[in-house]
This record gives sequence, structure tokens and C-alpha cells, in this order.
Amino acid sequence: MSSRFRSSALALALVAALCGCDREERQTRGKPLGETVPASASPDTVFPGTGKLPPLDPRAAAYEGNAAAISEGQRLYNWMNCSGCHFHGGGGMGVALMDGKWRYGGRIDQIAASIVEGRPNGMPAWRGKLTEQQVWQLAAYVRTLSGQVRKDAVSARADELSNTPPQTQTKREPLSPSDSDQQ
Amino acid sequence: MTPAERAKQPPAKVPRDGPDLTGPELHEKLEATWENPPGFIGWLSSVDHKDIGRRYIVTALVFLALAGALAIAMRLQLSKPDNDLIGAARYNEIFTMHGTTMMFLFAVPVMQGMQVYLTPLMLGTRNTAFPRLNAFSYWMYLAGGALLWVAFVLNIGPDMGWFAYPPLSGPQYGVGKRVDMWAQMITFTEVAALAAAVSLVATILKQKAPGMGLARMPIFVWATLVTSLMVIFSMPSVALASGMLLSDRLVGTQFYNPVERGDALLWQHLFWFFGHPEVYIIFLPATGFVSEIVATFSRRTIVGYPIVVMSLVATGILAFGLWVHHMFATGLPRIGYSFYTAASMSVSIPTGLQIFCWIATLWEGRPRLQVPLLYVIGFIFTFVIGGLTGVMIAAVPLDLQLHDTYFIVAHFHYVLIGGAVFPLLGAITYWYPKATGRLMSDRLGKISFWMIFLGFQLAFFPMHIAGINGMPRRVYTYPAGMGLELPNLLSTIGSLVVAVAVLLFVINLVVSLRSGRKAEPNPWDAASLEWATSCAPPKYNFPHLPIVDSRTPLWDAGEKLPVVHGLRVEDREVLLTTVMSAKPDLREPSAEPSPWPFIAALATSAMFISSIFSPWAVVFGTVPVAVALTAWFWPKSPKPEREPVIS
Amino acid sequence: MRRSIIVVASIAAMLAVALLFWALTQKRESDLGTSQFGGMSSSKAAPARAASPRDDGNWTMPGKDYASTRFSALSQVTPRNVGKLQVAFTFSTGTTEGFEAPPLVVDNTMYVIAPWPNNVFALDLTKPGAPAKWVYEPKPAAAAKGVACCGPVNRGAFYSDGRLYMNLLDNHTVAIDAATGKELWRTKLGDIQQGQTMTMAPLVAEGKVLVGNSGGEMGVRGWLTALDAATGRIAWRAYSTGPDKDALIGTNYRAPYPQDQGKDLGVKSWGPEQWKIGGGPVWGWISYDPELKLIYYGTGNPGPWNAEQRPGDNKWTAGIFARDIATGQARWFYQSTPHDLFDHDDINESILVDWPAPNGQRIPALIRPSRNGYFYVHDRRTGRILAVDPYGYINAYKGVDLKTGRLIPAPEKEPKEGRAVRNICPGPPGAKDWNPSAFSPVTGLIYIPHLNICMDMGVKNANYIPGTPFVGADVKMYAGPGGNRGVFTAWDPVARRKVFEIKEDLPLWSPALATGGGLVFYGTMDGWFKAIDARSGKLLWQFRTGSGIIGQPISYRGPDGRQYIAVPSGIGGWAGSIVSADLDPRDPTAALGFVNAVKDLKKRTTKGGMVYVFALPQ
Amino acid sequence: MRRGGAILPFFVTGCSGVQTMMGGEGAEGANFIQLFTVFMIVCTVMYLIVAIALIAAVWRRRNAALTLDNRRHHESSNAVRPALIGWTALIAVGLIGLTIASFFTDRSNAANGSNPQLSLTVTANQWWWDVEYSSPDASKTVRTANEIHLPVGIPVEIKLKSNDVIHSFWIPNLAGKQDLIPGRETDAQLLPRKTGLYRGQCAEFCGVQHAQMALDITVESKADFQRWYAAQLQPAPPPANPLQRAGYNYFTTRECGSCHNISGTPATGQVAPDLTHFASRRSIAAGALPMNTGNLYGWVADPQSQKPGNRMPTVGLKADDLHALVAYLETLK
Repeated sequence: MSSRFRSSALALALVAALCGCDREERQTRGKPLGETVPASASPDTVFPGTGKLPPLDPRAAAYEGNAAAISEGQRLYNWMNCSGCHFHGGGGMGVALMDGKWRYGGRIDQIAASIVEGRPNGMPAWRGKLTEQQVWQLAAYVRTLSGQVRKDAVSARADELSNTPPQTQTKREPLSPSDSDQQ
Repeated sequence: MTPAERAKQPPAKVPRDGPDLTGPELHEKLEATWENPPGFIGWLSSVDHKDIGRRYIVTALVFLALAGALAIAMRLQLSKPDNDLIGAARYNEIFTMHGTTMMFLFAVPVMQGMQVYLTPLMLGTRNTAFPRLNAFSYWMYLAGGALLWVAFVLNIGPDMGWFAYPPLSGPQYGVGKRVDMWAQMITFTEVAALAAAVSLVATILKQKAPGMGLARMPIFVWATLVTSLMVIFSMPSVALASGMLLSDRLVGTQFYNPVERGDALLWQHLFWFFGHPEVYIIFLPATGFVSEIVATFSRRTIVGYPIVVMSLVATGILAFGLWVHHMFATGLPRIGYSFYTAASMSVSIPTGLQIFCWIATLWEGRPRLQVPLLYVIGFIFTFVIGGLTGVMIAAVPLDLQLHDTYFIVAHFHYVLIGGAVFPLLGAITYWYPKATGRLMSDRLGKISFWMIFLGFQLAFFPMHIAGINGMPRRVYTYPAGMGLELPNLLSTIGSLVVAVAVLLFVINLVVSLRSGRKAEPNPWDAASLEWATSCAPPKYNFPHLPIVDSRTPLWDAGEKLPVVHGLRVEDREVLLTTVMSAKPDLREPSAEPSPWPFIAALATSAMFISSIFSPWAVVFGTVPVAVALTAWFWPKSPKPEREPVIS
Repeated sequence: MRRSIIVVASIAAMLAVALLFWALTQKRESDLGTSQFGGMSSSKAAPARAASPRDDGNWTMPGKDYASTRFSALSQVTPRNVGKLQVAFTFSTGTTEGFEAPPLVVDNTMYVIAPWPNNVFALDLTKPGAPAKWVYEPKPAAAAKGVACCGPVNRGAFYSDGRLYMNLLDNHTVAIDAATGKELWRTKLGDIQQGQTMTMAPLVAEGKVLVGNSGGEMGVRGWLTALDAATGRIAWRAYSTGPDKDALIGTNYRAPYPQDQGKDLGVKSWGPEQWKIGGGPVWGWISYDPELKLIYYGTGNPGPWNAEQRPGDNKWTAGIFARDIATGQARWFYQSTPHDLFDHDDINESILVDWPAPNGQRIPALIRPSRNGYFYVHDRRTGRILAVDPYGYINAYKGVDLKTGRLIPAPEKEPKEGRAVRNICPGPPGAKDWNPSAFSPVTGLIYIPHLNICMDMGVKNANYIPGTPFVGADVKMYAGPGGNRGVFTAWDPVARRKVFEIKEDLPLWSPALATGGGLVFYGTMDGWFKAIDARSGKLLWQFRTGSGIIGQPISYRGPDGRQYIAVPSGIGGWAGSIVSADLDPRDPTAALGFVNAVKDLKKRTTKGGMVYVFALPQ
Repeated sequence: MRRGGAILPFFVTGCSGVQTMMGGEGAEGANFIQLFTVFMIVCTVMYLIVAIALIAAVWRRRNAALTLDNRRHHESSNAVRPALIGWTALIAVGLIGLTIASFFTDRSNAANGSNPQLSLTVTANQWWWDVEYSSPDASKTVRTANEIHLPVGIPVEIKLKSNDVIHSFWIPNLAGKQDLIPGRETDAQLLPRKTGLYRGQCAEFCGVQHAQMALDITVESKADFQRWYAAQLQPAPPPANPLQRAGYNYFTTRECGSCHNISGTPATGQVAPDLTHFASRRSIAAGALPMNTGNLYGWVADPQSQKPGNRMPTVGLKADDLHALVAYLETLK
């Protein structure tokens, strides 16, 4: 019992530690520069006739679940006034972001596309106002609001008025069944 | 059983040491009783304070080497202005790791290791009071250090400074799990340090050799007692602080969130309430080394034993009243500052008295300029500079300028390297034969001493000037043209000299292990009890426990040291004495080797590390810990009868 | 003989008294113009005569009359028979946004003004079931919804001379032919890219259409604009910030208190350039005094909410203006909340009354329950304060200094960056938000549907990006002392005291209606439409509509001569956005913190957009 | 006030003087030098006593016999006790003297702060300084970044705030440091006595670019200060040629304006340094680079290589946009 426990604990610790490597990789400068924007990753469930959801944009890998990117995204979420409409995920002028309901898809590249292109009924287009790296960082953070991201990469709270339950403890909001089909 | 009934019982037929059981026969029996079980498991199971102390010291020296390598990396980065050898983020990780490792994984553990190794020997007993707790302590320390360094290697090491001030270390600005790794490492080392301290205090109070009343204890034992009590009183403060930080970071509590009426300064108070005593936790054992070395190499009892002891105690108490001098720039009420200025300055009085006593001892004695004493002389020359700059920064108007500059970096390296590492190196040279049976090379020792001493001055004295010329701490670069180029270049050169010197010291350590001159039981003609047994001591330390009637038993009683008879030889047994005057009190069984402290440490580590990721680990992690502890404490044999000691 | 004279005289006197009594009671029950009530009793306030003409049974403007009484003199429905009130017909707008606009009724046509997309329906009341005559679809820009702080609402249209005038969310004012639904003109007044929207109801008088903008949370520069009613061309525009020439402050301006006197205060009471994005929108109610030819309106909050970012008094925000209707030139201004800390807009309705002063004089007055929690009585000629009393629970202020006219803030409640302040009362929607009160000349009381909401507030640096919010505050609202979130208060403006109050669990977001029958109507956010006795506050009748009520109830005389009561039902607006915008109650700061105060609302009502019309059985 | 320098010549060698404790150009900085000199003298004396005693002690019997009989392990000379008393008294007197000197210096520093005639607020951000001169007339508020201009001889009160983590405000030539702590408002008092250009720097570790968080201080005559202040109140000049106009257009419609403010233009960001009079400053990016065209190109093109980890993203500008932006930024005098 003892040796088995020991080895499994060691293995666990090692896995946990190894996962850390890219989880906190910091990139001060986004890999792709310039004005390229994420392609609108739009599946059938959002825009009929567009076909199945394309595979995840390869650029997303550097941001999805990356603690440094999420932290930058959290800062930009306030700086760029996302919080002015969506607040801490509960919504207001903008839709709620913590409820797992996605009109235009909840995958990181879909969120990035929504940020860049804007969406009907008031979501501004941020093309040219944010760099692409910032867009991805924001998208990475937005996904944490509904618990889509690994818990060890997110921040429990910010130094502000207490608001939502800590994101390190939020349950992953299930995507709508049609959305999850796509994933 | 009433005492009357017990008196009627025939005396138990257990073999005991005594005039009739001595020499090789006794050695054989005791060796069999106190030997570790065979094999790797046996190695893990050891509860021998010498094993544990040695492991502590070796591990701490490894951490010293690692942290020293980081220091060299920093010095290379700072060797010229606008250097880009190391990036900003990496540099921040490096200085954080350097400070953290030096403070938590080297300085405190190495001192505790020395204490664990030496205290039972100096007290004339066979093991510490809680041997398994002692073993547990080491494994926890090792796990904590491994956690931090594995994290660093995997690029999730801390990057917010060894002081981890929130909000920078808080959930918003301390990105990812870097800070958690640091904070949980604190928990590990706190548990380790507390376990060792508790064990040491109990050992000192209850296991002194008969006759060794408090007033006859070696000064190093006094230093150990004071620092262990300081550990017990100060460490909970930082454990609490880091626990709250972890909780802020993991479950979103608001302890350090100023918006929600938490307070960023709460951390600083709690941290420095530990952090300032910690300096003395490192420094006081070093003064213990110095007192022992000075006495031995002056061939004279220490002048002013009561003054030195009272200084230790006074420093230990005053150390708890100074923490605010780390916070003069935080804008606390001015009236309070004056108090802390006065308190901070007054702590130099006991230290000044100790220095007087050492110099007076040298003056009164006949000093032998061997390597350990050289380190002590180097210590006084260096440490006093650090102490005097300490007096400067106790003054608020000076501190507000000097605080957080390279002047401070210079100051505390003078205090900690000059004040603790120099004595430590002297102490290692001094007690090396006691641990290995061989003496270190004198020639190599002298070369490395002079290189370390001079290299140190070259590395750190210019930092005073860099600080005064406006160089703040913890900067990865500095602009040209501010008068910082020369001091930094000199510092870098000095640091390289020190590195080479330390390497020489390590070579000396390793080489002497095989080829050093074999040591007599008392190669330095010292006076305290650890020199009454062979070099290296047997597993059971002393064939017969010694009896003491002076502060310098080996000088006063010589070869005719009186001993205790009547302890069991087939069971592990130690003699308990009374706290104040060390009258024989009880015989007490001493714990057998056991793998369970190691397993308990593993279980605790698993709980601690998983609780970085999930608060539920605190709940579920207790199960394996409870299992391990149950096995650890499972009673194996019927309670041994208590008998009065026949001496 | 002498005895008989005495007997005759006393009988005559008794008869005379009886006659008088009869006459009095007859008058009260007849459909007489409200102005007839003026002067009947010197102890009561009465609506300004010129601003409240005789009731013709129509409802042509949201405030019912220029005095903004929201009083219908119709008296068929009384406390005695109100229990029999039943639905006459209903109408669905097809919208699910907050439905705040009152329907208008003119000459047997009901005009229903829907929230986004601001469609107008003309219903023919003469036909059974009131079928639509025409539908007007203005097709405003969809992006406007993204900059409407508190839901894409509309607060109503204004009927004048055969035309309907209304504002569209995307900053257009339109005039519609009331007979055909044809658009007569459309004028663009603002830019949604700058965060502007228009939600308020215009006021039309003297050939001018007066409209203002919304967007105090978006860093807009507030203004009131007068359009030529015939052509839609801009006649004048008065900004709420900036130099005197922009604010139309000229030689006729006489502020009652020194704090509002001085040159270019709209610039000097701000940090450099801040007045350009300083807020002060005009999104509430305008009253008009035809005798003085003055309009009265309040200006909104300064932006951002984080007051540390805008040093100074921030003129001319959060105050009340009197302006000449022809030129727009300011006559007087009083800043109710200088350097506003808590979003205490001052856009609430001003009711114009003749106010009996303690010395017996009747003063042309302007009474208003302000958002900061004080009930003000101003001399509407000069702006001077005649009386000021708290009508809700206030701990954010310590009163109003009557000598200087200045609000006295409570320093311990001032939010500082990096330190939240707890338990600030009233919260950002104030003791009362936009939803107007009704004034009944019958009782002389003002009926105030208002809030009992406090908050925790933490301010932080706000970034200004045009077209995005400019707030810089985290807020959590919750019920104030007593635990009820809404209060319905009947206030006596002369005796300066509360007559009765009704505690409502949910915040009260619906305006009130008072009728000549001695009733007062209002709705609750969970859809109950209530009628209470105007004197006692006793609940006499209630009806559960399909969605929460946040719109203005009205009363009109139908083609069959019966009195009808109509009320819009459709939850939304700031308070109801948790339902209308499907917000997540786990975030207490959502919707500027209002979600925390109405976490239970999703369970208590659902979206809707209906007009309910009630009448007594035939 | 250069007395300290005279006594401690080695401390000022190679010192260019913009960021040194031995400058003494402020009242508190001068007090520091005086007190530091006093401490240096006392400490040097104490050190010499210890050092000489130690050398003498080791030297005295260095060649004494190696073995000793037991009796002599314990003997003491009669000198020990008086020496101990003397030493203790010396330490006590020294420390009391120094404590008193420190106390009075502290009092003197506190007195400098009384009756300030100029008030400004410095807000620290990761990793730059937001500076706001407050005035009773709110419209005379001046906002700038990473630079402070002060009139000579006038006591100044500086309110210190932080927007994120703990920083420390430190201009060694003028005064000691004071932390800026989120959730607290601290303050510093300055009394500059000599005109000149100085440099301050963040002195509390505040994250990845702590090393490059400096600010430029200009102490100038009252008239010069007022001229500067008046100029700061002006909005930015309009672009004068097509290239500058292109830069203006880029700045006000693209990424730049989301964070930066240029007074008088539609760029109204509030989260990054105010750039209204950017080109009149001595350095770029909180002292990271001296202000010149080359550095400006380098910074705007790729701030992340100049100051890695700072909050300004590398946008990936096209060459034309870069030329235009630099041309426009250089007009912001």
C-alpha cells in the first residue's frame, strides 16, 4: 500500500507539475503580429449552411488555458470596458458571459471572432482597436467566466468589490448540446 | 500497581550498562539496539539525530549551492548597465528563488541541522526527545525544497520576491500557481522548522546530562534553546499569513483585498513579525558557534558566560519588537516610528556585549589562529559593519532613503553572510571531525577563508555605494551614467571570487572525507561534551551517559568524566533530568526507527501540494495523513515500567 | 316674531350650508377641469392653472399636462366600485423589452409606443377589440441597443396638433401624422458611436419639440434640443456642460444660490476637457409653465461614476434648469447634487403647483421628489428652495443647507479608489428613479412610487473609449432598512410630511396615476396592477398582468363615455434587465449592481409587452 | 550641504548626481546627509574600537604555549569588568545620542511638510507614474505622466496612490521614499532647495518591469514653473502637415487612443500615460529610454522588446503608420 501510494502521489505531482510548463508560459509579444484576425469560426448551429465547425484555430493554443494570457485578458476586460457592459460575467448592457449560453459559439476562436467583428445588437467591433494578441487574451479570459478553462490557470478574484463566486471554484457551465456536438 | 506492590516485584531481568557491562561487549549490544534497520527502507526509517542532522546540513548546503549559482547569474546580469543577459521576468524569478532558498531552505534549516546534530551530543544524551518527529521534520523540509525547485525548473517558480507582498502576490497580480508554490513551500518549511524546534526544546529541557543545570549548558545549547523558542513563537505568524494568501488565491477570500476591507499591510505585519525574528533565528545559532569556537581556540572559558546568555535571551525577546522597521516607508503613524527606532537600536546592545565578551575571551586567552578562529575573526570584522549599518537604518530619516536600495542589500549580506555564514563555515570546519572522523585540510581551509573573506568584501562593500548612488533593490537592469557601473562591476568580480572560494571549501569537504587527517575524540582540545565521545560518534553517542559538574567538563574533569550506569541496553532508552538543575528524573524509552514518519511526510506533502489546486485536498488529504500518523503512533510493546534510576 | 326670524334665518342658514355642501360634493364628482380645484382650499397645493387645463378625457402627453400631474379628473371609477374593474381589451406589441411608455389616447385612437424597435400602433377604440389602424415602423439602427445603459426603452410620445412626436433609440426625433402613421420628418440629433441614445419622451409647446439625449454611463455630453415642430429643424440646443454659450446661459440667467453663479462654470467646475465627456444627459421629464414661458427639466449624472476622476462641482449636471422656451436661454439653475458621487441624476419629474406658503401667500412652485432622496419645493420663478425634506431613507447626505442651497455630503460615504464603501443609502437609482409621481388636486397629495435601495460601492479608474461605458464603479445594491425594496409614498407637499406609505417587496419601477375618483394606480415589477384609495392607501383592487409593470398607467374616456384605465406590462429597464436581458444573478455587480437587488425577479416574472385596458362592466 | 560628500569622498565618486542620496537638493535630502554624516562618524569610531581591540586581542598572545594547565582556563584579569562597563556605557551613550539625533531630524522633516503651497497627486501603475497637479479651480488641473516639475523653494505636498500593487515613490536627491499602497492614501512632502534635473525611481518591487519605472524631476524657478504649467494646460496642437495628420488619424482612431489620452483630440484613453505634451518630456516609457527620435521609433515599433512585459502591446505597425505616428508624437511639445 505504501509504495503504491507513494508512486501514485509522485506521478500525480509530476503530472501536475508538467502541466504547469506551458500553462504559465509568458509571451510578452504575441506570436502572430499585425492585423490578421481570427477567421469567423462559425458552425452550422450558428449560421446554417456554413458547415461543420472548422478545427480550432492553431493560434488559440498559446492562449487557451494559459495563465499569463488569462491574466492579461482579465486586465484588458476592465481596461477596454468589457466589464462596463458584461460586468463580471452577469451581463447588463451586454449579455451574460457566465451562463454557458453562447449565441455565436463559445470556443476561444469563436469568442475572438465575436470581439473582432462585433455582433448585432450592440457588441462593438474591436478590429483595429485591439491587437490580435489582446483579442486572444480577452477571449481566453472570457472563457474562464463560465468555467470553461482549467482551474489552475485562473485567478480566484481581483482586488475589487467582491462579486461572482471565485472562478477557481466555478463549475464548468455546460455548453448547449448543439454547441458541444461541435466540439 | 501501587508503589508498594511494585517494590515487591523482583527486579526485571533486563541488561543494563554499568561497571559490569562495559567496553566492547557494551558497544556490541548498544550498537545492535541503536543501529538503523538494513537497506534503503532502513535508511528512510532512521531516527538518529546524527543522520537527520547530517541530511539537513547536506541538503541545506546543496540549496546554498543552487542559490549561490543564482546569485552569480544575477551578478553577471548586473555586471554592466542595460545588460540583457537575463530577461526581466527570469531575473525576477531568480532573485525570488535566491532569497527564498537562502532564507527558508538554507539559512534556517542549516542552523537547525547543526542544532539537531550537535545538541544531543553536547547534552550527553543518545537522541533527541522526539526522534520520529525529527525525522518527519527533515522529510517535510526536503519535500518543501523540492517543490519549490521543481516548480522553478518547470517554469512555474515564484517571481514576486521572497517577501511576496500582496497585492503583487495576490490572486490578481500573482499569475498562475507561481505564488502558490512559494506559499506552500512556506507551509512545508514551517512545519519542518516547528517540528525540529519542538523536539530541540524538549531535548534541551529534559535530556541534559545529570548535573548540567541550565547555568552549565554550553552557549551553543543556549542559542539553540532561544532560537527554537523563537521559531515556535514566530513561525505561526508567517504560516498564518501564507495560509491566508493561499486562501485568497484559491477560494477568493478577501484577507488582502483592500477594497473589501482586507489590507495589503496585514501581510507585511504578519510577515515581518516572523521575518525579523527569523534573522535572529539564523544569527543566534551563529553566535553560539562563535562562542564555542572562541572558547576552544582561546583555550579559555568564555568571558562573561551570564552576559552572553542574557544577551541571547534579550536578543530573542527584543527581536519580536522590531518588525516595523521593515515598514518605515509604508506611512504608518510617525509617533510609532520613534518607538521602533529606539527598539531597533537597543537590540545592538546585547550584540555589542557579546562582541565584547568574545574579544575579551581572545584577550584573556591564548588564541590559536586555526581556520575556525579565522572565520570568527572574519565574522567580527564583517558583521560589525553590518550591525552598524543596521543602526543607521534603524533611524527613520536614514531608512527612508536607504530602504530598498543596494545599501540594504549590502547591509543584510554583511549581517547574514558575515554574521551567519562565516561562523557556519568555521563551525563546519570545527565540527567536521565530529561528523566524519577526519579533519579538514588546514591549508585549503586557510586559502578558501581568505578568498571568501576578501571576495565577500569586494562583492558587497561596493553595494553600499551603489545604494547611495540611487540603485534600488530587485532591479534587473540599471541605466548607464548614474555612477553604478563601477560598484556593480566590482561586486560581480567579488561574487566570482566568493564562488571560487566556496568551491574550494566544498572540495576541501569532499576531499577530506577520504584523505583528511584522522581525528582523535577531542582534536581541538575543546571543553564540551560532544568531544567526550569518539569521532565520529557511535550510533548511541555515548557508551555511558556522562555526568557534569562544570561548564567545561572536559577541561575540568578530563579523562575521568563521571558517567551514569543503569540504562537498558537492549531497548532504546534515554535518561530524563529535571529542567533547571538537571537532576536525574526518569528513564524514558526512545523511539525505534520507523518508515512511518517518512510516509506521513509523503502523505502530508501530497495533501499540501494538492491543496494548491483544490481546497478539497485539505479535507480528503487528511485521510492518508491520519493513516500514516496512526501507524506511526501504534503502540508496539507494553508500556515499559518506570523505575528510579540507579546512578 | 323675533323668534320666528331667528328660526327662519337659521333654517335658511342651514339650507345654505346644505346647498353649499351639496354643491361641493357635486363638483367633486363631476368631470371638471382640474383647475377648478385650485383655490378651493388654501391648505392644499393645486396644479398650476395655466399648465393644467380642463380634462377632456384624452391623454395626449406622458405627464398628462404641462404641469406633469399625471392626474385624470375622470371619476367614474371610485373606491366603491373599483373592485369590479375588469379587462376591456389587451394589445401585444410583440416586444420583450422594458415597456415604459404610456399609451396616448386622442379622440378615440390609442397610440401604443413600443420599446425597441420603437414601433407605434394606432388602435381604433371605436371598434370592438380596438383593431390597429396603422403601424409605424421607424427601423432604428440595431447598434443603438449596445449603448443603451438601461435597456432599449422608450418613455413615450407626445401628441400635438394631429401629430405624434417621439424619439428613436438611435438618436432620431420623428414626427408622425397621427391620422395615417406617415413619417413627416426625421431629424438626427446624436451619434450612437459616441454612446448617445434617446429614450425620453419629447415635450411639445409653442411650436417647439423639446428632446434630450441619454448616455450618462457612456461619457456623452448631455443636451436638450428644441426642434421646430413643423419642420424638424433644430431651433436651439442647450448643453449640460461646457462654456456658457453652449449651455445657453446669458444675461437673463439668475441662479438662486452662489454655487451656481459665475461665468463658464460648465468648464471651470471640471478638469480640463472633461466636460466634453462629462454626462449630464437629459433623459427625464420636462414641465412647462405657459404663463412664465419657462420649461423645467433636470440634468443627469456626471460621468464617470468614479468621482475621483472629475474634480469640481461638475456643472451643469445633476441639477434643474429653467429655460425660456423660445430661445432656450437659461433663467435659473439649481444643482441638487454637486460633484455627484452616486449616480444621483436629477432628471425626475417636476410638478408645477401653486403652493400655499406658511404666511398664506400662494407661490408658483415646482415640487419634485429628487433622486438624492429629498423632496424639494422651489419657487419656480427664481429657483429658490421653499422647503426641502427627505422622503426616503438617506445616509449619504446630511441635509441641504437652506442658506447656500448646497447639499451636505456625508464624508464617510464618499467612495475612494481602492476602498469600497458599504451601506450607502440611497443607491444609484436614488430614493426614486425616473418613474414619475402623480399629483392629485383632490387630495393635494403627491403619490411617489419609489425605492428603498442601498448599495456597496467601489470606484476604480474608468477608461474612456467612445461608445463604451464610462463608469468606473462596482456596485452591489440591496434592500434598505426594513427589507422592502419598493415604497409607495403619499406625500403632503404643504404639510411637508408623509401621509401614508405602502411597502412593496420589489422595487417600484412603474409611474403612478391619480384619478378624480379618488384612486391611485401603480404597478409592481412582478406584474400586479394595483388600485389604492388616494386618502388612506388602502389596497382596493389588483390584477396580475402577464409581465412586470414598469410603464405609465393612464386613464381616458372611451367612445362609449366610460372611464378606461390602461397600463403597459413588460418587464425591463434598468431594474428589470435581469429578466429582459437574461442576466446571471450570480454576479451581484451585473447591470451596475441592480441584479443583486432583484435576484429573485427571474422566478417572479417573465418577459412581455402588452397593454392592458380596464373598465367597469357595462 | 555637500559636507557629507566631503567627509565621505568615496561615496560620490563617479556619481552623476541625478539620482543620489548625496545630492541634498531637497530639505529632507539635506537632512539625510547631515544625519548620515553624524551616524557615519559615530559608527566609524565604534568600528575602529572593535577592530583595534580584536586585532590587539588576537595579536597579544599569539605565540603562547599550546597546552595549559586546567587552572588557567578560567582566570580573568581585573581589566575586564571596567572595560565591560565602559563599553556598555559607550554603546548606550552612542545609541541614545543617535536616537535623539534621528528623532530631531524626523521632526525637522515633518515640519518641512507643514503649510504646503502646491499639491499634486501621484498615482503609481505597473510600471509608470500618473501625475496630477490639483488646483482649487478644477479646470486648472494638469495631468502628465512620468515627470514632475517643481518650483524651487516651495513646499509641496504629494498625495500618493496606487492603482494596482505596492510601489514606492523615491527621489533620493530631494527626500526619502514613501510607499504607494492600494487602498491607502499616503503622502510625501518635498521642499526642493536647488534647481536642477533629478531622477526618481520606484523602490518597491512591483512586478516584471520594476527596474524601469522611473520619473524625471525638474526643479526650476517659479517663473519657469509657471510657464511650464501654463503650457501644460494647453491642449495638444493640431497636426500641421499631411504626415502628422496621418499620424494623428492613426492615433485617434486605432489602438493608441484606446489607452492614451491626448487632450484636445478624440484620443481619450485613461489607462495609459497622458501624452498631451509627450514630446516635451525627457524620457520615454517611465525613464526606460531617453527621448529622441530614434528611441521613439524603437519604442513605438516594438515596445515589448524595449521594456518586455510592459502594458503597451507591440502592434505590428506598417512602416508608413510608424513614420506618421512618430512624426505626430514629436509635435506633442
